[in-house]
Amino acid sequence: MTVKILFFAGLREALGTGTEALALPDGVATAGGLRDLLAARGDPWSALATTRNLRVAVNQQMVGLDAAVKSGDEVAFFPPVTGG
Amino acid sequence: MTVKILFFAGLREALGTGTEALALPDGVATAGGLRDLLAARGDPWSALATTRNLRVAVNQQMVGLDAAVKSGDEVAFFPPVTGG
Amino acid sequence: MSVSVQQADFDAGAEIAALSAGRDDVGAVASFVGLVRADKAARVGADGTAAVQAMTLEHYPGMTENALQEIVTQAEARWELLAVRVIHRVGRLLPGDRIVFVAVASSHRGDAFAACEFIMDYLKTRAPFWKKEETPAGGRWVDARESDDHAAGRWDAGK
Amino acid sequence: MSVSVQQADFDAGAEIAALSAGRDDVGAVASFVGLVRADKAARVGADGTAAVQAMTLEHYPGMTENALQEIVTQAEARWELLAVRVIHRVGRLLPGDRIVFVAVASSHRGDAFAACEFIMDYLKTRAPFWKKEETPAGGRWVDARESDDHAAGRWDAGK
Repeated sequence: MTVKILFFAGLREALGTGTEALALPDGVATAGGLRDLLAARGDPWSALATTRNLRVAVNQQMVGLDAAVKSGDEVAFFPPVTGG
Repeated sequence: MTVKILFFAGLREALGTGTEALALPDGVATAGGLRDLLAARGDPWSALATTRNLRVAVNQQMVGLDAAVKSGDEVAFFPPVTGG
Repeated sequence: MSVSVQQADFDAGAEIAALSAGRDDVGAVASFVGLVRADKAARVGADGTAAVQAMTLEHYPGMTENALQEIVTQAEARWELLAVRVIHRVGRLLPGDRIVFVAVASSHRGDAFAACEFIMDYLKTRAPFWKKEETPAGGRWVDARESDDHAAGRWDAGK
Repeated sequence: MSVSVQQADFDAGAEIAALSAGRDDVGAVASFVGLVRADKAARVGADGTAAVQAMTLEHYPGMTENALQEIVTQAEARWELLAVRVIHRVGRLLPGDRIVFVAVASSHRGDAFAACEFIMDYLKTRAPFWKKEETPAGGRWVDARESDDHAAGRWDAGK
């Protein structure tokens, strides 16, 4: 079982990808932990750490970075929304 | 020179007329004075005294009953408005 | 700004589109359509039939148009508006018929919403229109509602 | 209630009419249309040309529709509503194009206005859409605005 990770808007462009499937390593149990894991890959992934007011959704619900993440979840990272 | 008097809605129906031209008698100088003069005619004109929250417009501007009225003016009496 | 008092129905979509046609600075159009309600519960129709079968709207020709213009001018002084359209129907209308239309175009939605609601609140208490309902029990002139005075009064408090 | 995320344009008049079609209890329909502004002054077009030449809207398929439904459900819990319609366009749009439509039908105008503005305020801050502008200087993602957070926050204070 993996985690499906999605990126949107400016973050998607900065990373050069909109989606990734990742086997969740031991010790990563929150959205914030996953963000840190990805950002530690270095450029361009550090954009995950530098994006202002980074938002996260787990299973399509907006949550805080302390929200739990487990295998099978869909986790999305994106900048603040600007619709309407 | 006369005053043109208009009545609307329920008041118009109660009086059986929508308009009247009247030579303003000496001593009648306000909308309230004109209202009292007309109401003193007895039924059905007393409706001018009994209509709840009677409104008055002089020259098509809503005013208070103490507003001045002079020959040549257009004076309208009506119940509170209910449009929209 | 444009104000109409008319017997004819109107096309809300065409009116909304007209406010931003040929210009690229309109970001927001807030609008309102008021309709004739059958008003089942509130009135005489205890048998469950629609209590209001029709409605006739009377106005004060000349003064009504001026009052609407004045209300729009006040709205334009309070908010940054790009275009305003007000249409009010008169004559006999049936349940479900449109009565009134207000649309306000602005660069920003806050101004458009506030001005649209302001115009409706002021129209309800300051524009000379009167409604007479036809019910199974006969005709009755609609009473002015205190809630409308309250709604209009909110804007005086510098909300 | 009905929520759509689509590339196609919409007909505001037809949507407004649909909310009260075949019923006689709707007294008020408040609606909002948001449009693409060229936004001359604020951006890079110091030469006076329209700074925003086009705009592309991205969304999160699935989550976006769910977020809009949830916002409408919240509005229905707060006010007495009879029907709600939300349409948000995605893809590439030009200045003057319609982006978003919200319409709310109620028996009373106060509920219709409040719910319509509430849905727009929440949509602006909680529905996953992102705008990228095309300008003479290149593409740029639109920044979220604090004024939108403020507008949405008003409703939490129990206004």
